[in-house]
This record gives sequence, structure tokens and C-alpha cells, in this order.
Amino acid sequence: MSNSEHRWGMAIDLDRCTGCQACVTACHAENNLPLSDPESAAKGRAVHWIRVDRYYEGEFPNIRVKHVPVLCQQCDEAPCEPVCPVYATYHNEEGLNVQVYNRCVGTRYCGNNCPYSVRFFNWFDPVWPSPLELQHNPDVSIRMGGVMEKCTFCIQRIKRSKDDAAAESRPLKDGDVKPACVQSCPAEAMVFGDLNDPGSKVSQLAESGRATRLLEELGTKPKVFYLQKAT
Amino acid sequence: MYLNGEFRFGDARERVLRALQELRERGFAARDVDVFSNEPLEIPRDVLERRSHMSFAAVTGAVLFCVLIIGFVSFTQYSYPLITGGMPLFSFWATGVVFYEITMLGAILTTFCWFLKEAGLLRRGRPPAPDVEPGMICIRVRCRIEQSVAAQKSLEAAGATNIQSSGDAR
Amino acid sequence: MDRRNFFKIVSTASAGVAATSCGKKEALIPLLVPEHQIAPGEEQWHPSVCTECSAGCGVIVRVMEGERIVERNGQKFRERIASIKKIEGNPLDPVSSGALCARGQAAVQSLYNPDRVRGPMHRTGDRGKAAFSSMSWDDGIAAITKAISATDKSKVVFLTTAPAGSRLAGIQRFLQSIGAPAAYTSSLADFSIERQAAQAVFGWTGMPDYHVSQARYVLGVGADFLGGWVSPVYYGGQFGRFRQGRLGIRGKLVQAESRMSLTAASADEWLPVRPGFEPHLLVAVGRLLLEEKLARAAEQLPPGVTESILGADLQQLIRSTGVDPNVLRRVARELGESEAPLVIGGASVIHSNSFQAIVASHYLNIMLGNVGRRGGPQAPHPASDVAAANPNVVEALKAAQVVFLDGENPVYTLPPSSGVAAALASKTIISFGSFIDDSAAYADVILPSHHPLEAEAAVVAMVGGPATSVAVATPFVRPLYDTRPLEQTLGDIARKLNVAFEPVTAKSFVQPLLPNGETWDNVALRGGLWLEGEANAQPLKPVSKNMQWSDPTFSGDALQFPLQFQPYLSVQYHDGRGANLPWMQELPDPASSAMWGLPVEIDPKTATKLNVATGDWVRVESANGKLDAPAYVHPAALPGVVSMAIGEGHTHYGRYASGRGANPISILAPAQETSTGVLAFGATRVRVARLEQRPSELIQFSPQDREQGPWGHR
Amino acid sequence: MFGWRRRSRVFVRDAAWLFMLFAVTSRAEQPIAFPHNKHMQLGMSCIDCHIGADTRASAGIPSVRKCMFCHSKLLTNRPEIKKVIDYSNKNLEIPWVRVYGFSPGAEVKFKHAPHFRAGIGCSTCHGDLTKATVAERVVTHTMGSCLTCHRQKHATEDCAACHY
Amino acid sequence: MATLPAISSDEGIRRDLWRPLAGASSRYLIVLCVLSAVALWGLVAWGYQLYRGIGVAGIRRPVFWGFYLVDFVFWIGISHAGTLISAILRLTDAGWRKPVTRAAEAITVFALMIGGLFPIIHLGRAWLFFWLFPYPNSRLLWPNVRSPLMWDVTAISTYLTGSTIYLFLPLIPDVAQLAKRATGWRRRMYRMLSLGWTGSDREWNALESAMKLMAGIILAVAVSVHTVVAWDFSMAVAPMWHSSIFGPYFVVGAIFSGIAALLIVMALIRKTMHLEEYLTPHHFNNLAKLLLLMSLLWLYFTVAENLTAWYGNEPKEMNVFGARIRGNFGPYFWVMVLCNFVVPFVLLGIRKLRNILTATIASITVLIGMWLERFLIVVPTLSYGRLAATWGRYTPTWVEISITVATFASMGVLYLVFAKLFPIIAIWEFETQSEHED
Repeated sequence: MSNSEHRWGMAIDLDRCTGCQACVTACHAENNLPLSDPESAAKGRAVHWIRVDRYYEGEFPNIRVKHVPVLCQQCDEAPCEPVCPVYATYHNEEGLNVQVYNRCVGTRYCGNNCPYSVRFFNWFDPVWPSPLELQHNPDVSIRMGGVMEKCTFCIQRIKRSKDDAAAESRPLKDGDVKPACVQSCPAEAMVFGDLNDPGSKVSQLAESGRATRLLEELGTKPKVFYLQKAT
Repeated sequence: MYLNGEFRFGDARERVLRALQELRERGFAARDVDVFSNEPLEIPRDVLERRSHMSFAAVTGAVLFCVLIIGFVSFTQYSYPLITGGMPLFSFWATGVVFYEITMLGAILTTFCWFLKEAGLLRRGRPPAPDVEPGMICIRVRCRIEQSVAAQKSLEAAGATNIQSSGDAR
Repeated sequence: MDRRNFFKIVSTASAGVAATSCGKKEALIPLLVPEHQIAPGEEQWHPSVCTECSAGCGVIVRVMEGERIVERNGQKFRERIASIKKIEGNPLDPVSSGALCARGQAAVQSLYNPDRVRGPMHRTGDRGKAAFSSMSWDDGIAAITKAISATDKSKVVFLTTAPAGSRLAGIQRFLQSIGAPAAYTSSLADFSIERQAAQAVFGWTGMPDYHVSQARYVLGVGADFLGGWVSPVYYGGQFGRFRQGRLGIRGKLVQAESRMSLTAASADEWLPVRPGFEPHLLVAVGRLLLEEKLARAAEQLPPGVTESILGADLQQLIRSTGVDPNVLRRVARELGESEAPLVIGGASVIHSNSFQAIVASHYLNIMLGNVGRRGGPQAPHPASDVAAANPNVVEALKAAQVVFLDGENPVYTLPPSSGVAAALASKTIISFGSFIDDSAAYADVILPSHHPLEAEAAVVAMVGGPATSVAVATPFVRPLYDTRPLEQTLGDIARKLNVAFEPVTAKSFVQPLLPNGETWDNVALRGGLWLEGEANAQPLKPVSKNMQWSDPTFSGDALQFPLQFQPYLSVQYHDGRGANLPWMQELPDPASSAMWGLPVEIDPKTATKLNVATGDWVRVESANGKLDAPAYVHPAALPGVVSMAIGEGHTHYGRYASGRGANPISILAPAQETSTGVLAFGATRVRVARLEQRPSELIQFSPQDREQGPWGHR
Repeated sequence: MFGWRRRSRVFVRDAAWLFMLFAVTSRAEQPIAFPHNKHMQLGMSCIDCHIGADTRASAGIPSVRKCMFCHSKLLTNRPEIKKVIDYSNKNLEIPWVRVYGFSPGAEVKFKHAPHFRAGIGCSTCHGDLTKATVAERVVTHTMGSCLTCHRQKHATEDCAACHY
Repeated sequence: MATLPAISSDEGIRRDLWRPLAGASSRYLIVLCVLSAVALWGLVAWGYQLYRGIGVAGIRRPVFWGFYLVDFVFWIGISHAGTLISAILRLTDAGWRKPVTRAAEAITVFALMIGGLFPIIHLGRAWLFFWLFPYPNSRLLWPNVRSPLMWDVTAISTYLTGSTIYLFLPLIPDVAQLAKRATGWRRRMYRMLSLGWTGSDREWNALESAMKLMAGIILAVAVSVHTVVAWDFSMAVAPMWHSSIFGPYFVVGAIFSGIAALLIVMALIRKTMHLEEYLTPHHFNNLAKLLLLMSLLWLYFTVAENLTAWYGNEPKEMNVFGARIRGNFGPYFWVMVLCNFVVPFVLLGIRKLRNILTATIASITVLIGMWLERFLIVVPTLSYGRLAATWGRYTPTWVEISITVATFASMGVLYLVFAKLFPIIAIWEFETQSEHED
């Protein structure tokens, strides 16, 4: 699928990440994620398209904490895609793993088949106590109940940048597109860009020795690269 | 016209067979003779052969459906070329099961239809069938008026009772 | 938001005008006239400043079309308004440098919070019962003027969270003009100890700035600078560059703290120092540096200090910290040998001797010769000092007759043991806040001021010194409700009292700081005034000569209350302000991954002793009170130290926070930091007991905190 | 928390989506019998009033003030124009009825600008307005019609081009 | 074979087998009402779920599949009773099958109807289920036949068609005879269903060969169907799902539960319809032996499945395995082993204990055990995914439980109605048999 113009990818530098979770809120703000409430959260139905997994390693006092921001890995060979009976999730020519909300019937097979468990389901129609709905981002659908949703690499931002570029009739350059999480990261731990462009920052980081991929052994070919701590 | 002969009591089956042989010797075609009973009778081929093409039909139906589904699937896959999970657009591996199932469906449906056809069920204008009670066997012979005597003889010879003729006299 | 997009920022003409249309579903709402203002699908970016904490991040705000139903002379109309969609860091602003923390981004939820105060109100029920009914602005102002004129002006206490900037200046000027004492703050997050230590050692006014990004080896002591301390955004950015920003250079961070904070979590090494023994650790390190001749600028130390450090009993010091001696020696050596060493001293958790710790950290930096240099502590910008810092707020409140609340919530942030809540019952209380929080529930009158995103402001960054860094906001959306800017209200009051008072606007605040050639309009357009280099240099030489350290004191009998209790400032709730933001409530707590409620963090040993498992409820009891909360068995908690994040446990604070969880401050003893008198909220002893019943569930986003399951092996 | 109103709306929405109906009426009773053809005969172009059509996501409906630019003086005695003036005096906008749109369940993010850039004339999707009088839907839009055109023009067939 | 009861005459057989069709006893009506009530309650629950949203069920992230899919697999498993038994026995022409076949085939059809409903019940937007069928639409979109769920759709619809026909064919002669006796609407119905069957030898021949053929085909389909159901899971990369053994494992399990269901139904019929002479201990004995065999086979597969996981000690799999064996799913697991192996082995393995009663008891435990087995396959894997941070527990709600219970009730309802309308034993087959025996 790399014959197309772009192939979006992301690099996350675990050496920079402080686990502050700014990205999580940024994602909520950008993508109209449904609000949870204590009941639904207790049922494990809180939605965070990007989450910061934290693991404790070792025992006190020689104990360390591992923070790993996990979002949809936009796998090139995504396990979630072939199992959808209605093509609600598929691969577009820019390598994005797309979820089409209005096509989804809610078999939730994709969710089971995602080893990273980054797919979230709308168990009910979302509700926002007025006037909180004023904050909705018009560029992003409000997902109806009964459909899957997940990180889109902020496709709406990609589209905006492309439209701007087209309007100014200039090519898209590296750094023009930034998903909300990348944009918000204080430590600049996340880098987003075009993997087709060998000059782009993300491609270079992906080449760097520290780059690994989550559950690489599954052969899902994720397009999110984790740069391990240098020590 | 039709001649009906009834056979009752213990050795009905043997007598029916005799009657059939008699009829065949007198040159009645197998398709002109019908045997009615309310449980399956085993009639030796040489007496009254009923050739069945059902398995052949089933296979044909299966093949037909198989071809159709393969064509249809490949059409749907290419009509909106969405590549999913790095799989090829059209792969026998991923769609084999569907092909198999639909093939089987083809076999099943043709078998059923063919059954209706061979059994002659649901067919318009079927000659009136004798009403057989349990344990009774009935032979129906289709014959032209001049043959009727011969037919009647052979039935009587076999010990048929209550021989009646029905249908227009030609 | 990169620089190209940045020029989309349009000058901040108020786009709030609305057009209305009949409420039929099919009826299409016409676009605004002129039509380029709120065209659907068109985004605008306006500069503003974040006031969720006092760091003063410059932000840019995304504005697009929104819609609401309005009542106009009995008829319902659908109104298209310019509404705020998202808040991002202002790429031009050195503090945020384009990024923003979780709480800052959630500010939009306080603007559109369903529980906002929609107009002036007066109390109808008992104090603290939060029963109010609306009133007119004139009546409200009249009531206030009556109250003020009736009282002795010295008994007027004004509490504000306003960071250094136009708002605070305006408040101070108002208080001055009516002859009232300067404004106070009651927040736990004003870091006054750090300020006073800087004052004491260098004579600096304000918060020293640490250029982490240019240091090679950082020893952080007690300062959770990536979490709740000063500005996670600013130091997060610094940290990123410190780690991977320089080709071939990777900074090493060693964090000595009494809890596994975010900073400790992302550090290369964590030294679990016993609570309150930070000074000892720092002195020990200083002693080691001097001994091993690694203190490259030892001569700059004031003589008295050197003696006192050398006079220390090293063994005893190290033993007291509870840190492995060899590790400490190694760290000291590495620190001394590093090209660009830096020591960051702070008090994320305030103990009785935190002041000494920070002072010690400054002396370490002096002996490492990095003060004012690249990668060392920098003098703050003089204008960045928040005058509101005052340890005696409790006494002031007790003595007060009229209390103004501007975003402050003393009932929540000051322990009941200090008797503040009780004292407030007999005062005239006026709140300018946007929410009915624990304290506003006591108010007689609530005169809601604009939400920061609706108002104008100029805020001097708490960090980034000595360079001038002022973030500026000018209004760009129409206020949602019947609120007024604080300056206007104060002006009206002053007029009624007929005292001369000229409100401080963002413009009038920034004007004097403008260099020649710079205009206010440009500043407003860019969203801030940022100048390189020294504003006006502050001394880099130490002015004090004394240096001592004492063991921490904890209130509560050690036998009766065997455990130490340390509340801390969390990234999501800060000092409790963030609790009414649903996004913050559902943001998994970095330590426990808890949502919609905060647990008590107990170390595994103590937990097994108490037979407590994660999710069990425990009663934390001090000599001054008790609280019930679910427990989280924290694998990295210090044995015998119980921690809890501040934020939950509001009696009143909107639907998302009211009555949820427990407030750790509520069981604190009124202990004071010995040198500064600031509330030492880490100086209380507690006992913990397991509760049989579970009033509610501990909600965790990821309950599993180890990578392998409990049955993971043959 | 889940009122029957909202639920019924959901069902209605999905039903609409099912049968590919639109949430909007094709034959709309417009508040004012606005004659598109007359205005176009006067040499005005679509963009003059729907100023977003070439550069923005939404073409935009002119505000009453825009009408008043001319009609504060022009033909003020006509009954329809009187209505316009009336709205303007009441400081109300004209509640035009939407005739083109997407079913709420479809989650389509349509932008005018890219289509304009691609040189798709307004009439392709909105019919020949030089003959039309009051606004009504003359071209039916279904996903099929969008796709067919996209295929003819070799534009993208990516679902995410419109649905996200 | 001594299976033959001392049957007086064809008339006798008819009398015995048509008796149940006659009137409806009060007991029958009561049972029917109770069961229908329960079934209706299930419908109410489903309606509520449609109205409020699928969230009223207990499923959650990461356990996206819960009771509904468990029930789905379970019922599809049950459906293997009829076809397998009757088809196998028909092909091997085992005489003793004859009184059993129709009862079994009826189970198949009804179980399939119920099982086939669950994938729809479990959809997030159930009213859009028809998007899974290929029909020309303005969106120019087709379903994705790569998805194992589409395999299910085709497999189950094929199987349902097949087994319905397979049930219907041998019914024709019986309804033809009934049509002569019955009166009123029943007569009309039977007439219609008999397709004008006259009993001519052509018809008999056609029926004969059709049945032989169908038996073969159905067998092939039946095996494939449950393999496909198994593949829903093993096609996924989830730990403990991604296993090649699942196909046969599920088929065995299906036959296992199928036989159990058949045994229970037969025992009930025997008691309630007083068909002791037709359904003799001999039949139960044979089926019981079959059940025992299946139980052993099931054990073999279960051991194979889990032992490999344990020995491999692959961490991700061990998490699931541990949870299943000694974790919070442990109790269910050991109950399952008890129900599926220990009880049948003791009750049916020991010749002295083996009788109709024990066979029925064993069958009941087996049904419970097999339901648990499906639960233990679906849920633990999802609860303990590859990334520990995403683990989560699943607890069903009243909605899921009532729908599950209701399906059992509706099975009963369907069966009662069927037994009231059609002879539960193929009369003509029986008669031919009776002739050949002497």
C-alpha cells in the first residue's frame, strides 16, 4: 500500500515520555470521545483512544515504572480488518486503518481481534450535559450507540492540512500534520509524519536503533514505533 | 383408461410381484404401471425398474452453485477494491469456506427439486390415485381399451380383487 | 499547530455576535454577517492564557461554530455562536512552547461546565448548604459596598488564585485604594516556600527557573517537576530536550523523593528518601562533594555554610535518609563529575523543614558553580512574584469580617483543624468564582466573573526567567452567561464606595514592559510579550550565610499513629480545582490508574500487615480527623508512608465532584513549616485500618499493574 | 437518562439511513418565494450570495442583511420583498428550509471547496438554477450518486474521504 | 436385533403414534403456557436491549463477546444431535435408529433456529443485520466474505435449509396418511404439506434415494458448520484461541452435547407420550454408550488443548491458562470437568449403573458442562488479553441471563408444538421395519 502518496506513521520516544497523560485529554478534546460516568467506568467502558499503560518492574526499593502510551497502531496487516463482515474497518491507501462508523453494525469482532485492545465500543448513545456539547469538534462525527470507534490518527487534521495545502497549491511538508496527542505532548515524545518520505523525522526515528514495535512478533506490522529508553 | 387392482392380506407383496411380471410379459411398459402402498415396497429391478438420476443432478447443482458463488464473490471483491488486513483482494484461502457451503447448498436444493420431479409431486393433472389403506397394495395399469382385457386377466391371475377401471375410455 | 497554521490566528475582534433563527429542525441557521466569522467548518485560532494553575502558559484557542437554544421574549431561538473547541499551547510562548498539560486542555470543560454559576446570586439557605437564588448585579454590588463600608477595612480579606499579572495587580490596586491589606492565597500550590528560599539565599523575588534542558546530570530532591510542581508543561519540555534533544548527549536524572512521583517514575534512578529528610540528603551530598573536591566552585559558598556542612556527621546523615550509602556516594560523585550538574530542590510535599531542603539545594548549586549559567538555576523575572503568598492566611481569615473569594477555596484547601471553615460561618463572604464550591457554599453573595477564556488577562510566567515572558489574552467569544469581568465589578464597587480606583487592564499592565518599537496590538495578536535575555538582572551571589538542618517533626503520637501521611498535588486535580472537570475525573491516575475517585496509596508490606488488598476500603485516621477511601497497594510506596492525591472530597463543586471521594487535607494537623509558617501538609501521622464493607468500587482503567499475571507460570 | 424522545430519534435516524431517505424534505415550503432564476438573469453568480462555495466547507446561506444590501431600495413594494424587509426590521434571519443535506446517520463530511477546485459546477449537484425558482431539491444525492461521479472523475473511492 | 417391541399390528402402531396428536391434556397446556411465558420474557429483555442499546448487557471492553456468543456456540452444538445421529445411522443403516431419527432431526432444526438468532441479538445495531447479506444497494457495497462471521452466515443458512428439508422429506408420507384421517384445518395443513403424496412406488423410490443423498450431504455440512463456528475463534490471534485443534474440538463437543440433548428429549417423550414400547432401554443403552465415547473423546481434546498450552509456557497463553485452571475461572473449569467427564464416566461407564434414569442425569450434567466449556473458551481469553494493562472482568446482567434462559424455554415450546402436530416417530419407517424384522 506504499504506492500511494503518503503512509502515515508515528514514533513515540519512551525516553522522553513522562506519563503526564496530556495526550489522553488532547484526544478527548479533539475527537469528541464520549464522557464516561462512574457506573460505565466501573464496567470498564471508559473510552481513551490513547492510553498510557503503566507497569511496575521489580520490587521496592529497586523498582522502576514503565509508561507506554498505546493508541491504535495502524497496523499494515491489521488483524481487525479482515474479520469485519461489512467492511466497516479497512485499510485506506494512506495506510490508515479506518473505522467507518455509519457502516458498522457492531459485531465487535474487530475488538476481540485487536491484540492491543485499542478499539472501543459505543454501548449507548453518548450524552453530554448541556452546554458541554458546545465543545464538540465539528470535524469529527459524534458516534452513535452500537458502533466501534478507535484512534484515527486524527484523520480530520490530516484532511485539513491537505485541504490547506491544496488551497495554497503547495505540497504537504513534514510537520504540517500533527494529531492532537502529538501536538499536545510537552516533552515532544511523539512524532508524526509520512513514512514514505525518507527525509521525514518519523522515518528517520523509525530507522534509528532504538525503534521497536509493540507485539512485533504477531507480524501485524504496526506503524507506531516505540523508541526504547537509551539506558 | 386406467385399471386398478387391489391386493390385500399376508402375501400381498408376492402376488403383486407376480402380477407385475405378468403385466411386463404381456408387454406393458414400466412407465404405464404404478404400484401404490403406504410403506416402501422393494420391487426387483428386473420386474419394474425405476432409474434415478438424483445423485447426478445433485453433483451438477453443486458444481453450478460453486461456479456461481466463485464468480459472485470475485465480482463483489473487485467491485469495491478495499484491501483489508494485508490480504489479497480475492483469495481462495479466505473465501474457501463460503464456496464450500454454497456448493453444498446447491447440492441440497437440487436434490430436493429433483426429488419433487422424480416423485412427480406437485405436478398438475396427475391421474387419480387409488386410496390405499394400511397393509393394502394397489396396482394401476394405464392401457388402451383393447389392452384392458389382457391387463385385467393378468391382474386377476395374480389374485387382485376389486378390479375397477377409471379415466376416459380410449 | 505549527507556525504556518499559526498565522491563521485572526486579530481578536469579538466574534461573539449571534444571529438567530426559528427553532424548527429544518430551519437553517444563517451564517453570521459578515459571513467570514462563524462559517461552519471554518476554524479560527485566538491567543489566550491558561489560568488553571499559576505557571501562566500562553495558549491558542480553536473557535468554530456552535449552537445553543436561547429564549428571547418568550420565543425559543436557535443561536449560532462562536464556541471554543480546543485549547493548545501557543507555539510562540516559551513556557508552553506549543504544548499543554491535561488540565490546561480541560479548561474548556470549566467554561462549558453545566454547573457554572450563570449570574449573580445571594444565599437563601444556611451557610455551607449551597442554597442560592439569583439577584441583579446592582443589588449584588450594593450589598458588597454596604458590607465593606460597614467594616474596618483592615478586616477585609481578599483570597485569590490569580497568578502574577493584570488581574492580581488590579486586585491589589483595589485593596490598596480601599485601604485593605494585600490579597492572600490559600492554595497549596503557590510554592511560597520555594519563593522564600530563593529570597533568603539570593534575594530573588519569584520562582527560580531551572534550565533542565541544558544540564547533563540532574539531581531532583522533593520537587516533582514533571508532575504537580510549578509547571509540568515547561519542565516536561525541558526534560524532553534534556533526555533526547541534544545529539549524542543524554541527560541523566536522579530523583530523590519520598514517593514514586511522575518525576521519580521517569527518572533514571529513584532514591526513596524518608519523608522530611531531604535536607539531610542534600547536606550529605554537599559534604561528599566537598570531601571529594568535586565542588568546583566551593569558594563561592558563604564561609559559614561551608563550615556547617563540613561539620555534619556524614554517616548519621546518610543513615537518616534511608538511602543506600553507596548509591548516594555514587550519585554525589556522578553529580560532581558531570559537565553540567544541576540540583532541583522543591517541596511537592511540605514537611516541617522543607525550607532548609530548598536552601540546601541552592547551596549545592552554588558550590557546583552553575547559578545563572546555562543548565543552572536562573533568577526569576521580578514581575513574576505573586504577592498573594502569605503564610498567615488562617489568622487573617479568622480575624476578617469581609472575605472575598476569587477562585480560592479555603474550606477545601485549609484543614478543618485550622478552624477556618468554622470561622467563615460568621463572616460576610463574597465569591467572584464561576462555581459553587466548598467555600462559595458559605458565600452571602456570588458575583460570577467571566471565565478566563472569556476575559482579558496578562499573566507573567512563573518560570522562564530571567527573560520577560508575559502571556496575553483578549476576549474573542461572547460570554456565555450573565457574568462580568472582575475589574469591572471592582470598579463598580470602588465607584459606589467613591474611592479612586482605576482598573488594571491587560494593556495597561503590559504597556510599561513594552520595549521601544513594540506595540500592544502586536502583543495582543501574538498572544504575549516575550523578550530574550535579562529583564533587569537580579543578584546571583548568595545573600544569606546560614545553613542548618533539623529532623522533621510530625504531629501525632508515633505509637498511636504509626504511619506518615503525605497528600500530594496530582497532575489531574492540582490543588483540587480540577475535580469538576469530567475529563480530569476520567483521566486514569498516573500511579493507581484510578478514575472517578482517588485511592489511598499503601505499600505492600503495610498492606499485608493490615490485610488490605487493592480495592478494599480503609479508614485513615489522624489525631485531627479521619477519612474513608479505597486502598491501592502501591508497589513503589515507601514502607510506613501512606500517600494520597489531593482533589476529591468536595462537599460542593458541581455534579462531577460533589460528594465524590475523600479530601486528604481534611485530616491534616495545623502543622507549620518551621521557617516560613506555611502549612506543612506532609507532617501528619496517621493510622490505617481496614473497613469491612466497600461503600463503592475502586474504579481503575487498568487494574493490572504488572506485565505478567499472578498465575503466569507452570 | 435515555428518554423515549432520544431513542425514537435514534430509530428514526437509522430508519432514514436504512431506506436512504433524507432527513430533509425535497419539496420545501420556503418562507419566501425566492426566485433563483431572476437573480441569475440579472447576472449574479452563485458565489455572490453563497460565498463559501468556492473556498469553504459550506457554501453558506446569505443573511437577511445581504438581501437588504439591494432590497432596502429595490422593489420594496413587492409583497415577498416586504416579508424580507419585515424580517430585517424584526432583526430576525429568514428561516430558509434546507433542501440539500445528508441523513444524520450517514456521518458525511462534505466540503464544497475541493469540489469547486476540481471544477465541478454547482449545477452538477444542485441542478440548473437558472430555471429554478424557489429552492427545492432537484438532484437526489445518495452514496451511489456520489460514488458514481467519483469513479467517473477517478476521484478517491476511499470511505474515509467522506466518512470520519 | 431385539429392538422390536411386541407390536400388535400396523393399526396398533398408528393408534400409539397418533394418540399424542389427538387432544391436548391440561398438563400439556400448563407446561406450554409456562414455557411460552418464559420465552416471551426473553423477547421483552431483547426489546429492552434494542431500545436502550446493547450496553444493557454485561459485555465490556475487552470482553466484547459474552453470553450471547456462548449461547450461539452452545445451540449450534446442540443442533448436531439430529443430523449426526440420524445421518450416520441412516448411512450405516442401523435399524435401531428408526424410532429416534425424527425426534433428533427436530432438535436440529429448532436448535439451529435459536442458535442462528444469537449473532443478531448480539449485534450493536441489530436492526442492520441484513447488511451481512449480499444484496444490491445504492452504496455499491457488498459484505466482506473474508470474515469468519460471513462464513457463519453461509454455513448456518445452508445447514438450516438442509436439515429442514432433511426433516421434511420423511415427514411427507406420514402427513399424507394423516391428511386422510384428520379433519378441519389440520387436514388442510397436512394436505398442503403432503404435496399430493399418493404412495406410488416412484415416490417411494425418489424418497429413498433423496434421503440417502441428503444424509451424505448433511453430514458434510454439519461437520463444516461447527468447524466454522470454531474458526470464529481460532482465526483470531488471541491467546488460547489461535489453535488448530479447535475445529475437531468443537465438532466433538457439538456431537457430545447433541447426543445429551437427544437423550433428554427421548426420555421426556417416552414418559409423557407413553411410548415405552417404541423407545426401549435398548435405544437409551446405545445412545448412552455413544455419549460415553464422546465424553472420552472430549476429555482427550480438552487435555490436548490445555496440556500443550501449559507445556509451551508461552506467557500470554499462560495468563489465560492460569486464569482458567487456578485463577478466577478455576471453579467453573473443574465443575465443567466434573459434569463432562466424571459424572458420565461413572454413571454410564459402570454397566450396572447404566439405565435410562442415569443416562438422563448424565445428559443433563453434560449439557451444563458443555455450556460452561463454551463460556470458558470465550470469556477468559478476552479477559486476559496480550497487554496486561487491558485486562478486565466480565459479569453478565439480567438481560443476558433472561435471554439465555428464554432460549431453552422456546426450545421447549417449539418442541411441544411440533410433537402435537406431527408424529414424533416416523410411522412408515417403523412399519417397514416391523415387516423386515419377522
